[in-house]
Amino acid sequence: LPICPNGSCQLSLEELFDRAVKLSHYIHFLSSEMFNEFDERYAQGRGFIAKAVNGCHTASLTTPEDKEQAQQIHHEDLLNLILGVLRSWNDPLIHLASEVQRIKEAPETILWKAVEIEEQNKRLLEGMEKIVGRVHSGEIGNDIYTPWDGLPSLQLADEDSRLFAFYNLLHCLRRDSHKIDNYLKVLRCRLIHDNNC
Amino acid sequence: SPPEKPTIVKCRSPEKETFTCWWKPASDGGLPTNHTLLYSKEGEEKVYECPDYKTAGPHSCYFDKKHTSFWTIYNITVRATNEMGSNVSDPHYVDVTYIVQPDPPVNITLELKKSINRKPYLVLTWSPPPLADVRSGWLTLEYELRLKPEEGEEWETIFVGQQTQCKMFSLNPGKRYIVQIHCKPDHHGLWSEWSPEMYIEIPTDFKVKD
Amino acid sequence: SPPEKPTIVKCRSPEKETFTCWWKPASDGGLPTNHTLLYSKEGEEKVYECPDYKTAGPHSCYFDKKHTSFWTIYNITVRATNEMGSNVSDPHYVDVTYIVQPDPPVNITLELKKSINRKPYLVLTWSPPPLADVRSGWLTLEYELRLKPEEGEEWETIFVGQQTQCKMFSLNPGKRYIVQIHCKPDHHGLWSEWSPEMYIEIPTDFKVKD
Repeated sequence: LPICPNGSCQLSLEELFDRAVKLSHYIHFLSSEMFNEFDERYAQGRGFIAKAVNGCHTASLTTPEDKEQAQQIHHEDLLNLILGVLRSWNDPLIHLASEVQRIKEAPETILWKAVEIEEQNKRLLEGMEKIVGRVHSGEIGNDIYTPWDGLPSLQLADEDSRLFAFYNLLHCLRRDSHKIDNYLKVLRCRLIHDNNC
Repeated sequence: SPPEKPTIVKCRSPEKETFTCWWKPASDGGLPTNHTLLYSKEGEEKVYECPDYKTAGPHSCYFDKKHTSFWTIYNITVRATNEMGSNVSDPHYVDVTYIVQPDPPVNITLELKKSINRKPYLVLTWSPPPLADVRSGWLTLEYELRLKPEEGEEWETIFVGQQTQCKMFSLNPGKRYIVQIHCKPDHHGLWSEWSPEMYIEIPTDFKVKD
Repeated sequence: SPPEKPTIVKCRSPEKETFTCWWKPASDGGLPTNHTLLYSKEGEEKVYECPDYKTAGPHSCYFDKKHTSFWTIYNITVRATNEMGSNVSDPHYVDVTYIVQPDPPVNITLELKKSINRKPYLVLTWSPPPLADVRSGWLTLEYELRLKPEEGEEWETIFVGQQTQCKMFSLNPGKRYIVQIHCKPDHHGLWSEWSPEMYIEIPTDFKVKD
């Protein structure tokens, strides 16, 4: 049960990390399924993968790309990076949830996932701000953020271009949500389990 | 006289997204008494009032998604007030993750089969409650089943982890069994109610559908 | 004649830190032919050559940690060249995140125990494959086990998530079972091979070590 020393209750850092990891795992699970469903239904044979190279709006954020980098980066910097990536997805997820409704015969499962991911992403952001507040010695860095200007491309008249814009956004969401999930699992093992998960 | 202090009975969340608390009024001192549910969140001074007294019926407060956070612990009290004064309940601490109580499993099937050595065994299958199924991976459920001969006293309970099927071998031919299943979130949370009772009769000598 | 264009067969990473690609040469036009693997990485114009043709055997290219990046798309081609000319394979797009196939779990133990109601159950424990660094959290593995009566046809498969132990209840006394386990990274990647077969006999009435 929650720890309530002399009436002031507080969730432990371990508890906060366990919930954050469970949520990041779930968000990536949904993002992955949504990408696969879209890919199977709308992208077969269109060669989108070759064009999707280097198309993510968060590409400018230097994030760890292998185990060594993920282990060497200071945990406060990695936490700020996670916050930055999450914030950078707030805006596109709001529009994704509404624009997906306009895709021809968009299956209910894609629509539902877009809304669910948007909600859970906000929830994970709330949790990460709480974790950073606990872990951070200094002020919470609000500066890491990359703007998204992809809305017009989701509304293009030409179907192929519009579908590619969706494909690219879902491809990037799958990639970034996987990064966040992986980094949180590394941080949990480092900060909570002394690298002995 | 002022009303006696009410008691917060319980708080429950069906799916880790919303939750509801119920309280029990005490004696109202013979005067019209109204109740106010107040709460604060860990690490915040601000005190909020119940967002919705209606949805979950009398003496209840319903917290919708917007008002439900599972990153914090709620400190909840209920104040009873009449013209002579008021009285406040003891504080009730709520961590949403610990009060998740799912609905029972559904689509339960029982099928009698015969193993190669002709002994009968029972195959049970079931599905997670609809709400949890939609959120697989977010709400991971564990299951426990219980069965007993109809006229028997003692239930035999078997924990089956996250599986949604189970084989029961040691059954007595000629007996009629009652079977029920319930579920609970892994780690924290509470067991659901038991599913409705289901009956299966183990024939004394039965033919397997080939 | 110039060689026909080779085909990139597959790329695999055993522990989400390095990876290897294999290709299949096509007809060499009757002349000595050599192969060059070239790759470029997402966001870079530069084209690199395979860093190590040796470590993983013939017709292969091994990318060590220094040359392996995640969440980035490699565009890989193989060129076959003889004195008459050369031919290039179709491009093979790879993100190492999605091609991790671990080795099977190790140190599998099977132990028979008796529950309170005298029913036998089996406790299985295992360890992650040695190559896989699960301690740092960089790689998270999920496990699935299967078992069947020795003379039975149908495997019963049970997904156990990230646990490294499992209790099996529904076992048929007097039966000899075959048990195997395999693993996969969470989310993406491929199931490992199954672990070697292990056998366990469920005695008809057995005494538990008190």
